[in-house]
Amino acid sequence: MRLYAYYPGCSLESLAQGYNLSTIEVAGALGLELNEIKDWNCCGATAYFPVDELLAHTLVARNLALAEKDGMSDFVAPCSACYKNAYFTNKYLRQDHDLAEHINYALEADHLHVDGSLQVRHLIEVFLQDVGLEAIRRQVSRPLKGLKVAPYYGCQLLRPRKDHEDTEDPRFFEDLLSAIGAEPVPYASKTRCCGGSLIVTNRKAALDMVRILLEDAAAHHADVIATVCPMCNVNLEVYQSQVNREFGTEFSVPVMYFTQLMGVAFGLRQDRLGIGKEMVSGTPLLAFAEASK
Amino acid sequence: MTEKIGVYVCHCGTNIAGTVDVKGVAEWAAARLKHRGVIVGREYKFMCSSLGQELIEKDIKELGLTRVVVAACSPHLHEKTFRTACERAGLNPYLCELISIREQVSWVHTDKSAATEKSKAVVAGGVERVIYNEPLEPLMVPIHADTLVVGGGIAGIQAALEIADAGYHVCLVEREPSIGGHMAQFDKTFPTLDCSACILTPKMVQVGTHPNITLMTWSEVEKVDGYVGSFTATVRRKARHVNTDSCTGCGICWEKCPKKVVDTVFEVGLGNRKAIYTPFAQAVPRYPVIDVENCTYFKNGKCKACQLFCPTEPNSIDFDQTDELVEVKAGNIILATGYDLFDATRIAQYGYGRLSNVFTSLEIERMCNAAGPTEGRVVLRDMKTAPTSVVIVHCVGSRDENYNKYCSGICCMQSLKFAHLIMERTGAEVHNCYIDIRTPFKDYEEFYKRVLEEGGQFIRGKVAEITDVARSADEEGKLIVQVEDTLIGKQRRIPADMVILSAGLEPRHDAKEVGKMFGIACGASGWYTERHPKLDPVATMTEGIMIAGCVQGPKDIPASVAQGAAAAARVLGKIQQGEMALEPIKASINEDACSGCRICNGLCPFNAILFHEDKMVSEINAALCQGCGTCVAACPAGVISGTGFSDAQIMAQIEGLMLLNVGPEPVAA
Amino acid sequence: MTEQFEPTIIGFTCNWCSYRAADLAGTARMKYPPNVRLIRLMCSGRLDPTFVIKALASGADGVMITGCHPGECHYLEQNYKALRRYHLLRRTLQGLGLEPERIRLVWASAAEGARFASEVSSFVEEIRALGPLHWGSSNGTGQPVSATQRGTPALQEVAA
Amino acid sequence: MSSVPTFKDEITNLMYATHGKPISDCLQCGTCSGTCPAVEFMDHTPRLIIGMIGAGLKDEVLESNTFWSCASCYHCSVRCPAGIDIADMMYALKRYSMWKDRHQEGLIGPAFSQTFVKMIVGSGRSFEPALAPTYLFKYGPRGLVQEAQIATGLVLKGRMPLLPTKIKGLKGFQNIVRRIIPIGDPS
Repeated sequence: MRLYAYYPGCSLESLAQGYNLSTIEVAGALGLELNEIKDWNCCGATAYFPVDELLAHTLVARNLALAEKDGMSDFVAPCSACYKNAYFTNKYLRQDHDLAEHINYALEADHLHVDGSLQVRHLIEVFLQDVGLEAIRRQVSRPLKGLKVAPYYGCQLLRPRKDHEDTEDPRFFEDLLSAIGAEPVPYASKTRCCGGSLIVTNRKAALDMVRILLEDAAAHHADVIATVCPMCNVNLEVYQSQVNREFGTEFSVPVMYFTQLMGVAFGLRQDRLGIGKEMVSGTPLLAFAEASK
Repeated sequence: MTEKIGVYVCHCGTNIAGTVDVKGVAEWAAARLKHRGVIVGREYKFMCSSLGQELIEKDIKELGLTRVVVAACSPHLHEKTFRTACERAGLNPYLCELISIREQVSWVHTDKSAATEKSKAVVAGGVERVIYNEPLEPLMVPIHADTLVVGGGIAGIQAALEIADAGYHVCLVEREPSIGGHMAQFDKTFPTLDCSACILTPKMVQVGTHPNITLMTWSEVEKVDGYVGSFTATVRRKARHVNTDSCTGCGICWEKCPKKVVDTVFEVGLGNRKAIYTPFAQAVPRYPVIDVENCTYFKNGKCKACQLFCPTEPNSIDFDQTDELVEVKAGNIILATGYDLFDATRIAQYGYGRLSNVFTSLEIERMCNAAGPTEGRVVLRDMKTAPTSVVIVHCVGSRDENYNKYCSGICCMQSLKFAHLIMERTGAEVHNCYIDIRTPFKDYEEFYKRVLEEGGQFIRGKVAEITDVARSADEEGKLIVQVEDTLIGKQRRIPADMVILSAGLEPRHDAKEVGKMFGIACGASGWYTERHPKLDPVATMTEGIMIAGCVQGPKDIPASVAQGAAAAARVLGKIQQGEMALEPIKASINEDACSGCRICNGLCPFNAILFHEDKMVSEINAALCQGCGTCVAACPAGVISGTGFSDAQIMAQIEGLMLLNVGPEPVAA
Repeated sequence: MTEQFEPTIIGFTCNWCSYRAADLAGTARMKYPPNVRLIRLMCSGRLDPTFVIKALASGADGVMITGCHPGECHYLEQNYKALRRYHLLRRTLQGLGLEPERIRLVWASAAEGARFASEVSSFVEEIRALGPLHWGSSNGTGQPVSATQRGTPALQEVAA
Repeated sequence: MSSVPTFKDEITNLMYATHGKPISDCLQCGTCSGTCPAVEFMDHTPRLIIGMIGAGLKDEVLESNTFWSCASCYHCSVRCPAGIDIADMMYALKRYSMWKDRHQEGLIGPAFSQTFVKMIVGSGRSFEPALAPTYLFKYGPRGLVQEAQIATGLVLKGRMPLLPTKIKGLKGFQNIVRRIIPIGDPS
């Protein structure tokens, strides 16, 4: 049983509880032990960097340090923004001794130290790399036959480029969806930005960006959009009604976390996957999934 | 100290004297290095002038100098000058050292005294070193009169013809079934728009019929041994399954062959050929080849239609033919293996392979070609609808850190050519999206003007992405090209029926391995490295290996032809000499002391070190040795010596530079 | 405060790239400190590690090894051998109680006169900071002087 | 050689952590602008901003909303043919304008970021409601209503906590922060 330092991040405690619940359930079903980093702090998403780069890296580093202290070697985050922050702070800690020195000087104030020894990954990477499609397939008891799912990668999971991954037309999300019996719909906007934090700071822009995504997904007859990030989920789901108001559209596309879909396919209880908390109800399509099994 | 050393310090006008106390250095050398054998120290305004040289010659004759040190400019400038001067005076040229106190002292330092002190150290270094110089004789090697040309594109064809016409024998090796290269695929050639085939075919025919040219198509060089003057190449002649002695190239076999195959090479997937085929009508040679992967007979033992219908006597189809290896002897080799087209699928956001009406430049060339799959009609992927709006994307895979940093050079003109042809043939509206339009050569800019006048539209901006996701009615069912019009600073979404990716040129996928085989290196971008980027673009660092055409870097047709001819001229010069002198800067092994550990064997990139199993010692082939000295440095027994750069010389130079053997201050009279 | 320490540095150059880079720096009249004295080899691959030891033992305070960029070696790949020997040398120096920073490997193509000049300047400063290396000749014994004896700031810290 | 750093130098220096290419490598090709999903909402396209930085048009740049409209999706960064991390440059500009306290009137970004960081420093965790004041009132009455509706919706679904959470080791946490930015002594 492999151990992971689990960093849920703030939104999974509030806006994205569904993501948190389903993550824990599904990880459990796949035999991954996630132990939550004790007393972790907010990683700052995209809001620190405008203020102070060093502070941003340091606050991320605190979480890494806590994980390292617990003797962990793997760090996993379900939120793409948290993942991106953790990944790069961790990387720079190794690359840039100067930065590492500054950060550790600050961490000393709380008797912490960080070397950047962790392997930082996003939840979906862990599922694909450590569990693998085969093992995932074996867990599926209720394949989501005929369910048209639009895989939405978003930005931070892919960009900035971490290693050599395809930042334009990746396929791993599709593979995962096929593995649980769903039918991934091909649509060009899958890596296009949803507006992220602009939803607060530049509402008009963000809503327009969300609109374009919803349009593209709808145009390809997606029954549901699957996300890998709470930010994307909130923008696409919570603000769908506002998009409709703003542009006179009539979108009603359910948006779910990929872990929720996996959970359903694994035959786990929907309430334990946090399903039912959506603003755009996902129940009908799940009923459909039920029926079609 | 038996040596009699003369030290000559040059003023180079004020170039050196301006910063260095030249007189002081000369006197210092004469006085303080006397005990090292310096018997004369002179300074002169311009040592390289005839008077300066005579000064040295005179001293050699009258004072019987046995070593000469000249402190002046860089050896890359005047080493030869002074060495020849010594030679004229009867002193072996390699007993003269030119050391630089201009490029490396007076020009880079400002503090006069510091510069003077450094000059003294440099002179001392030269003196200590020259003591250990040995008289060397250049190595003469005979030049075999035959030439091997690898690659049958326009550059290789030109090179082969030049040499053959001059009366020397050439062996031309081509990987494909026919010569012609990329040029054979093109329709019109910029800027004159004359038909590619019309100007290329006659040259191809000449090659095919030339008495001095042995043509080996469907063949690849597998191994190269030897060195300048006497190379031996092993060529694999892949089985054609057609007997070229009896085959007349009548074409009945490929007419009758029932098996249609999508031609992914010559027709870049737009057209078909048969399982037995010649890539195109004007192919040279005319003999077809059987594509074993697709031939029905080779797959399930039945058919043999080609053999059945072959009219020749004896029958020319030979299913049992096998590859054969032939050895080719040559004095010189010209590499003209060309380029690969950038693989546009690598740029996912441009949608090539995903969006059906996105085409590559080569596909358009074939479409425009009257002999091509559409008889010259420019149409969409459905092979019938003509486009009404076309966008040409420049710099695809070029000038981009993510792909190739360099500019492919030809894409601008190629794109302008397409713009012209498409407007002419379809009347479609054509947009060019470019970063910079580069039309530097004869009549190129004029052609650009012409396309502008014909109504070609130009948007300065690199295309960000191509999508089929419409945002408005007029975008429905079209490809949308998203680009910033940087000149007006506005976003543009241009709806188009067809998008053409002007893909750049890349080094051949196997350039590195091939380079290794011929003993030449690739630069950072993968093109073969020429001996000098400006003054010697056809020779390589390996004597006897020339490069021509795109192997050296992206080029258009005129440039490739010119370089092909230049390489040929260089080779002819060598052949004419009959033999050539090699720099005697070589490594050699003292066989008596060699322990046969073979450490050096693996180090030599030129395979110049061979091991004698019988004597259990290694030996260096002087003609193959390029004199890098790596083996010298590596030999644990220290029995490999490098002439011109021996351990003794360098150790001595270090001591000199550190002023360890400077004599005492002479007591003033 | 007495006058600042002027280190002596021996530079090994490749005939095809870095030596030409040095020439180029000259023709372009770029300026760099006169502390470095160059030796021309045919290739950085010719660099016998004993040359470096010899230079340091003869009183040089630092050694600069220069060659063609990886992949651009005139002799195909010999500069990689130089690279390996460089790493080896650094370890050897450490073993001898010398700062490995006293040798520096620099890739400079024939076109990089500016790079050559700036590398020399920065190296001279680095060696100046390390202080003199009284090894071999100057203390007569030909033996390495112990770190504390040499008393470069860095090493004093270690000693303290 | 102590010359005053140009605006370009200042920004370049602020791009400290990205070990990327300097903005001086920019070809002005516009790939960034063509790629940017928010470009329609920017006063100047990203490419133009880079040009303006090069030209030293500090005031115009700081006055523009371009970098505050960047969603940091890094699409430009991965596509830039010159290898420049443009998104990071936008962050650098944000930092610069915060530092100089100069930005276009009526922007939410600056205040939002400030409050966000204050909030984190104060509790160690983010808490959406606490952020509301920084932007709510800029939305105007109509926006307010919509926002309220959404918020209630979330609360009803139990997705919006009513009380902020704090981390346990807050003191130590703040000691860490204190070593980087002045936030007053522990009270």
